This record gives sequence, structure tokens and C-alpha cells, in this order.
Amino acid sequence: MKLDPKNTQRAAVAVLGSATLLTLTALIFIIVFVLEKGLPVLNWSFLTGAPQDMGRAGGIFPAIAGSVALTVLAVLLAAPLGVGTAVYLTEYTRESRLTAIIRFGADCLAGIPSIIFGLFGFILFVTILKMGWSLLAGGLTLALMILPTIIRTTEEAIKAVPLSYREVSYSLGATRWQTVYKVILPNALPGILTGVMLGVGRSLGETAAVIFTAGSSLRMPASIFDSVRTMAVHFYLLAREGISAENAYGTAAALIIAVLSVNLLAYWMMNRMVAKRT
Amino acid sequence: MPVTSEKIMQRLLLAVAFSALSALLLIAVFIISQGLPFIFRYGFREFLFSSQWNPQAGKFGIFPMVVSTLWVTLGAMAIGAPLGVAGAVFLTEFVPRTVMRIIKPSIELLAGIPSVVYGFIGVMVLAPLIRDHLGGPGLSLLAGSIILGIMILPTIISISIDSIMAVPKSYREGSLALGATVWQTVRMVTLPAARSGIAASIILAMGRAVGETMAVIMVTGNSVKIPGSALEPVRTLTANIALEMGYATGMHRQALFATGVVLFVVIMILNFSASYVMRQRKARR
Amino acid sequence: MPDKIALNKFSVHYGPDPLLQEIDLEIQSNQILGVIGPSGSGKTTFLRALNRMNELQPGFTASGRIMLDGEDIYGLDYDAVSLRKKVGMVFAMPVPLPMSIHENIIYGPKLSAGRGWKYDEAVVESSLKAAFLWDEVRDRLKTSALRLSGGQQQRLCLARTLALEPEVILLDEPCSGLDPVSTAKIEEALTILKERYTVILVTNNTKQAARVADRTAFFLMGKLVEEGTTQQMFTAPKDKRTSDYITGRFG
Amino acid sequence: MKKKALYLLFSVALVFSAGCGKNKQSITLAGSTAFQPFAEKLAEQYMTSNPGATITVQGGGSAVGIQSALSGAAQIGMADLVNLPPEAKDLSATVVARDGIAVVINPANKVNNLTTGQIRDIFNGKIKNWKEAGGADKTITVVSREAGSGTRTSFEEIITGIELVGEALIQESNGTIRETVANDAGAIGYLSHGLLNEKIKAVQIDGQDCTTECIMTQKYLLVRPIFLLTKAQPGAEVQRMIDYILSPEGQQTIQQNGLITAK
Repeated sequence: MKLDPKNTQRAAVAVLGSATLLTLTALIFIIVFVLEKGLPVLNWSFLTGAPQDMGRAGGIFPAIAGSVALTVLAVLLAAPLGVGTAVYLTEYTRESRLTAIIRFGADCLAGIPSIIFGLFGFILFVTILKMGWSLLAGGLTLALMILPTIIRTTEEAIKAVPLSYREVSYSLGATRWQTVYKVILPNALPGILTGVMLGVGRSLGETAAVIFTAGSSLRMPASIFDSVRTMAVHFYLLAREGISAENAYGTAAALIIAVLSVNLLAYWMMNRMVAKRT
Repeated sequence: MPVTSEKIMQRLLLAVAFSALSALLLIAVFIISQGLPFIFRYGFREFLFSSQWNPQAGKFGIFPMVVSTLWVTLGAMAIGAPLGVAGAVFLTEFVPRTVMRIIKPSIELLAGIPSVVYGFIGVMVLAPLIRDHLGGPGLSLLAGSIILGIMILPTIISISIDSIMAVPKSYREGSLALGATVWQTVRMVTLPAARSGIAASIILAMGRAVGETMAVIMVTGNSVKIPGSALEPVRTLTANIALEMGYATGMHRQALFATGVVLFVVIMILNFSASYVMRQRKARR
Repeated sequence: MPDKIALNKFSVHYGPDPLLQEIDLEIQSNQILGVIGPSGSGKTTFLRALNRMNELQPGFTASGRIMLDGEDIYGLDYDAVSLRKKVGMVFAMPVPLPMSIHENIIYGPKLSAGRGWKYDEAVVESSLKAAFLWDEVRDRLKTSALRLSGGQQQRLCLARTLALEPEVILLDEPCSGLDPVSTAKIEEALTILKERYTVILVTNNTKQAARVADRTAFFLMGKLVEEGTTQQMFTAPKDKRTSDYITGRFG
Repeated sequence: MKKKALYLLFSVALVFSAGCGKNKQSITLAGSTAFQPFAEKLAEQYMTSNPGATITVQGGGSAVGIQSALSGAAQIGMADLVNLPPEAKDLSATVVARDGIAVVINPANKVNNLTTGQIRDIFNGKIKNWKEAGGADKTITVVSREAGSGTRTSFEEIITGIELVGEALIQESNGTIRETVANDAGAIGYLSHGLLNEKIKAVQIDGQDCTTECIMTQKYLLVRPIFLLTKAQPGAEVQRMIDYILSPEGQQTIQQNGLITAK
């Protein structure tokens, strides 16, 4: 075959296409595997019931509540910080040594292993600040973990907002913050949501850092000072300690369905917003 | 009124902008203060370049873990980065937008699958496959690389797609108008323009690969040994910390924090080289 | 009558490069000043200097003075945000913000309205009427501005600027991408608007300046070559470069 | 803008109120993952008979148990080490149960009996193939626990003379040892005897079965204690909990679920 542009194009499409196919196959396999083993266990009483006999029987409601509470708390703490940092880096300052350092700091933070976050959270939040194993300690730790992802994705999203929008806004007498708030953030929202969803995903799926900071108590949390067990931790303990493979898969299936619904909800909201504007 | 609130907002954002950096410093100071004294006492070379790890006998050499971490991460990147970027390019450039709009969220959803689920599937499906068809105990360097490579795909694909989409349409149209094929346009125009976003996605993914703990513990076998092949079991730095921290006291505990210091330094080196590469490229442009 | 705007030895540099050199110029109210010159002559920099848009990009420095109603707008305590409310701007390319027509118009008034204050809803109708757009969009104010045609979008941008109730309107080649019908509509709007505003129109189209401007200024390589009534500039320019440009020898 | 300020205020308030929000009535047990399932079971029963009490059980490992008992993060630490480390000398330690350690292999493996010497050689890497220990021609996969694990420490102290072979797979819990051995026909490992099931096979050691009877009569070698650690003067609530675990009802629960009673 001659290497003219047309054939190169064909070859590229074939290679890229099969790479994509391979990726999707691997990812779909994981979902199908978990759902196939987990869906039979899923029913209303499994989702809303309290666990019995360490999770060997009964439901997983406290774990669902724990996952939701912990993730919401982490995102509430991290999203304002992450978006604020990205706004500062892109809109409030020029490229300088300072922005380079801040960005570098965020990248490094992204690379810190979750186990180190776990140790850090355990000593600082759980022990020194006397929060105990709690939603709060876990939420703070997770917030630090997902902060860099939110910063990076928000920054990319903000950079993608056309410069002309900013100019128009300023020319109409808007201050910097008004421009950010009314024009830049709404237009960057889809990208910001991507970052937040990645953060939600990471919070829901994290195990190491959560065990060390939020603990693994199987009771319903009554306040942010109570220890919780997330679905991921519950799955881990059930599967690894060989307590109940069935319920472990059921938990994993519930977790995947939960992430799916959160994603769908976010996309639905986002599409509504975009549709309103165009 | 607007002028003062503007000032307040600016101050507030400046303060917020330091959140990530101060978190990093706090963690760094904390880990280093716990681990560095041990490294000095035990001897830097002895700690880093000895292959003897036997806490009960007071031997703390982490060389096998350093080597294993590098291999597992490299393996994961070799699998995840090309697949991820290829997938992102294919989905943005060669597939109708509506299809992409369905696939992208589904891929992002996969970032929400707990790492322990990936690990568990690695143990139940991948390790037996490797054991039966390639040999060795199954729980191995190869299994770790494959599982990590798959785990980082959503991060790479999702962020790369965003940055490729952000390349102005006019660039693409300009190139196509000059008679370039779609692939030439991708290679010469789109990818270079989207480079910083793609690089960011790879750095984030690499961070996740180096730092992943639970899935790695589950699939790599955790032997303290410099791997002779991809089929042998290995132990990464993260696994070393997570495995033994629950039981470690005294010297042993300090040695694990010192492992954390090394891990920290490895990540700093990775980040420095990544940002150096990106700056070099930018300068050349 | 005092000058609305007066420039005194005003220069702009980008880094070390001069973009505008020692401009001296007086601009009267209730007139249209046409600004002509080849591209790169400093027309746009001049225009953006009048509402301090240049400073939004790092690297720009200004020296000299620009007086608006006797106040130096480059003075230390002069607020750029309130300046931009007094000196409105329409850009070369129509840039409707990605929101509804209605939201585009009230964007400016809402910003200055502040907490607890209501902007006047009537401003939507009056400014759209002044930009000759009302009849075309009165039934679909809540639809996205991005669905308008190019000509409609540019008139929307004009209406959006008018809604600020500014004193001066700056237009940066507002018709460069438009069809003759849309262009005529905008020109018609401008001749009516000058009764209430000071209008400064940068244009690449010398004939447009001849049609609508009361006075015309000719810029070349960052310098103001000549300024005078449009009639004098087009019939008896004092500088040879002006006549060469107007007659199409270069540019 | 207001919303963002609220968020920030909220997070600051959370941090500052953290110190004073802890509920004084609750007891937290933390530490040994081996004893964690039993502690959860015991806590469940204790709370049924004492509706006012709140017992929280956390894992983390024996070191976490000692650290958190020392720092007060937990009122009761759980540890399964044969010898407690020096840090624990200020804590009061109570043996609440004992645990036999079973040496396990894949059910497909025909070997039924190993001597202490053979076990030592296998874990040291001197015996690398099952045919040298009376089995089929198959490479041995040694599976052990992480350094410092109570089970491993006890195992190595009782078998004596073990310097673990480098190729050994390391698994972080009893459950994972069981899964690994169940999945690999050449594997050998050891785990808490309460977690034996049909997926794996316990071998006789020097001719002794790993059964409750043999452990009770001290014929079976591999046994380790499980400690509960408290501050020197535990509160009344904490003492009641420990007393409950030592009571006939508590001990019966422990035995029913596979551990050996304290005495």
C-alpha cells in the first residue's frame, strides 16, 4: 500500500478505531461483569435495609447514606476552592512565577497517593484535631484529594471561553468579578461539571483514604461527627474478607448505578442550561 | 459598592488560590517530618539502594519497591496513554458528535467505579488468565500494569476530549481548506493545539497510577523482590505503606513514613520533568 | 461649546513598540467622527484607548492625557468600570453573549443596578427601536441571541450598548461583515443617534465615513495625519498622504 | 457571590466546631482486622441488650489499635500480637480470646500433613516443589501476610527460623489469603482457623488437626492471643463492655463464630 495521505488516513482511522473499541470493550466488560453478578442481589429491601451479621445478610442502606454524605461534603468543600483557584489563575493574574508555582502545587497534589492522604487525614483530622473517624474528617481528606482535578479541568474550561465574550462584558461596564460570574462561569460550566463529576467518581470509589479517616462503622450516621462506611469500603471488606461475595457484587452494582444516575442527572441539567442559551 | 466588593473578591480568590499549594505543603511537611529523620539515622544509601526489607530484623531497604513502582507506572502509561488519547481523537474527529456525546459520559462514569472493584476483577479474571496462559503466579507486574492502564483511561479520555473540542473550529477548517485530510489536520493542527490539555490529562493519570493503592495491592502479589520479568509479583511503594502501616510501630512505622517521603520525591520528579517537557515544547513553538 | 473629549500628547506602547504617538485631538458632542486609515494605522488602538479596553491585555502602556468632560480618564482615581458605562463600544464582529436577546440587552443595566435596584424594563424596547431591530425581534425576546442573523446580531450589539445610556459610542468597523441592507440600517441608526450621543466610527470603508461622518480623522502608522470636516477632508485634504489614501493610491 | 462566601463560612465553621461535637456516650473499638468481625458481632449484641449505648467498631490493624488507645481516638484498642510492643506498656491489656492459625493449601493438592520443619523450609524457599513435600510435581506458591501482622508474627515466632522467601506473595488479610490459596492449585498460606471453609484445606501439623479440640487441649502448636487495650483506668462504660465480652454470653458468641475462648 502506498503511503499517500488517503491511505495514511485509512490506516489512522483503523488504528484509532480499534484502540477506541478495545478501550470500550475493557470498560464495558467491567460494568457488565459487575452488573451481571450484582443485579440479581439488588432489590428494594437490599437498598433500604440495615446490614445484619456484618453484611453477610440484610441491606446496605447505611453504606449508601455514607457514600452520598461523604461525597456531597467533599464536593461542597472542594468545588468552591477549586473553581476559585482556577478563576484566580486564569482571570485575575498574569502568567507569572506565582501562577506557575500554584499550578505546580496542584499537579503535585494530584499525584499524592491516596494512602498518604489517608495517613495525613488520620493524624491531622482524626487525631490532632480530635474529629475522630468521622464524615467530617473523611470529607476534608477527600476534598483535598479531588481539589487538583477540579482546578485543572475548570482552568481548561475557562480558557476555552472566547476572549470576545470577556471584551463585550467589560465594554458594557462589568467589573472583573461580574464578568467571571455572569459570562465566564456559565459558559465554562460543562467543563467544570466534568471536573466535579471526576471528583465525585473519585470520592465514591476511594477506599484507602476513607478507611483511615471516615472509618468503617456500619451504623447510620447521625451527624458529621459520626463514622461512616462507604459503599466502596463495604464492598472491599465484604469481598476481601470473604464475608459475602454475593452482597459484595450487589454493593458494587448499586454503586455503579448510583454513579450512573448522578452522571445522567448532571448531564441533563447541563444540557438544559446549554439549550436555554443557544 | 462594586469597587469594594471587587477588592474583597480579588483578595478572597487569591487566598483560595493558595488552597491546593498549602494543602500540598502541609502534607509534605507532615510526611517529611515523620520520615526524614529515619532516613538520616538509617542511612540514605542503605535505605534506598538495599534490597533487604525485613522489618522484624530491622532491615529497611526499599530498592525493589522503587524499581517496581517505576515499572508498574510505566507499564500502565504504555497501555493507558496511547489508548486514551487515540480514543479521545477518534471520538472527537471521526465519530458523529451525537455518538460522542453519549460515549463520553459513559466513559466518565467509569471513573466512578471504585478502584477496589477494578482490583477485584483483576484478581478474579485477569490473574487466572495470566497464570494459565503466560505462567507465573498470575498476581504480577503485568496484571498491575493492565489494571492501572484501564483505570486511568477515563481520566485521559475525558480531559483530552474536552481540550480537543476547545480547539477553535476555524483552525480545523483552515487546514481542511488547504486540502489536508482529517488525519493530517489532527496530527498537524488539532493535536498540537490541544497539547496542554492532553498533557494535563496524562499527568493527572500518571499521578493516579503512581498513587493507586488498593487495586495494586490486590493484583500485584506484593513480593519484596526486584522483578525479573513482567510475570513476577512485585510490591509498589504505595502497597508497602498500606500493607504494613496497620501493624507498624516504632522504627518500622518511621520506615514506612520514609517510604512516603521517597514516594513524594518520585512524584515531584515526575511532575518537574513533565512541566519541563511542556515548557521546552512551548519554547520551541 | 466645550470639547466632549480632548486628547493631549496621548501615546500607547505595546512593550517597547509605539502603537499611537502623541495624538492631539478634540472631539465635539452630537457629531459623528469618522476614523479612517489602513490596517495597522492605530485606529482600533485609538478607539480602545477611549474606554480603556487596551489595558485588559498585559503589555499595554499609555502616556499623555485623555479628557472626558474635563476629567482625565487615565487619572489615578478614575474608575475604568464607570468610564465604560459612559463610553459604550460595538465591536467589529458581532458578539452576542450566549443568552437570550432580552438578557443581552439588560446585561449592562443590570450590572449597574445593584442590589435592590430595578433597571427600567422599558430600556429593552427603546434601545432595540433605536437600533432598528425591535420590529424583527419583538415576538422572540426570550430566544437565544445566537439564532439571529449576522446583521441582526450587530444591531443587537448596538442596542445593547445603547441600553447603557452612554454619552459616547465607539464603533469598531461595525459593518465589516455585513450585507448592504444591514449596513444601511446601522448607518441610518447612527445619523439619528448623533442627536443624543457623541459617536466615533472607525471604518475601513472610506465611503462610509464620507456618507455618515461630520468630521473625519486620518491615521497612518500610529500618527494622526489630519483631521477636519468630512467635506474638507474628502475635497481638499491638506496632506498629500490623506488624498492618496482617499483616492485609493494605497491602503 | 453570596453562595460562595457561604460555602467558605460553612467550611470554616465545620473545622472550628469539630473539637466540641464528639458524643461522650459512645465507645469506639479500633485495631486488629482479625478481631474486627467478632467485635462488630459483639457490639451488635451489646447494643441490643443496652439500648442507650453506642458502640462503633473500626479496623486499621493492631498498630492503629495501640495508637488510637494511646491517643484516645478509640476507648478500646484491639491487638492480635503475641508480644505487645513497648509503646503499649502504659495500657491495660486483657486477653479476650485466642485464635488458632491454620496452614492451608488448595483442595486440589493431595498433601495432608506437613511437619514443622517442612513448613519452615517451604516458607524459607528451600523446598520449592510439592513433590519434595510428598505431593505432585508442582511449583509451590508461598503466600504470607505483611510484615508486622499479628498472624504472621505469631506464625513465625512459633514455627521459628523463618526468613521468608523473596518470591512469596503477600496478602493483607485472612480473607485474601483464603481467596489466593483457593484460586491457585500450588499455593500454601496460613490464616485464622475461624475462617476455614470448603474452598481451602487445612493440613495437619506434625500429625495434629487444626480443630477447636486440639487447640483447647494445647496439642496444636499455632495459637495466638487477642488483646483488648484500654487506658490504665478505663471508664465505667468501657469496663462494662469488656466485662460483657468476657461474660459467658460474650465468650459463647466468640466461640460460635470460630475463635477460641480466653480461658
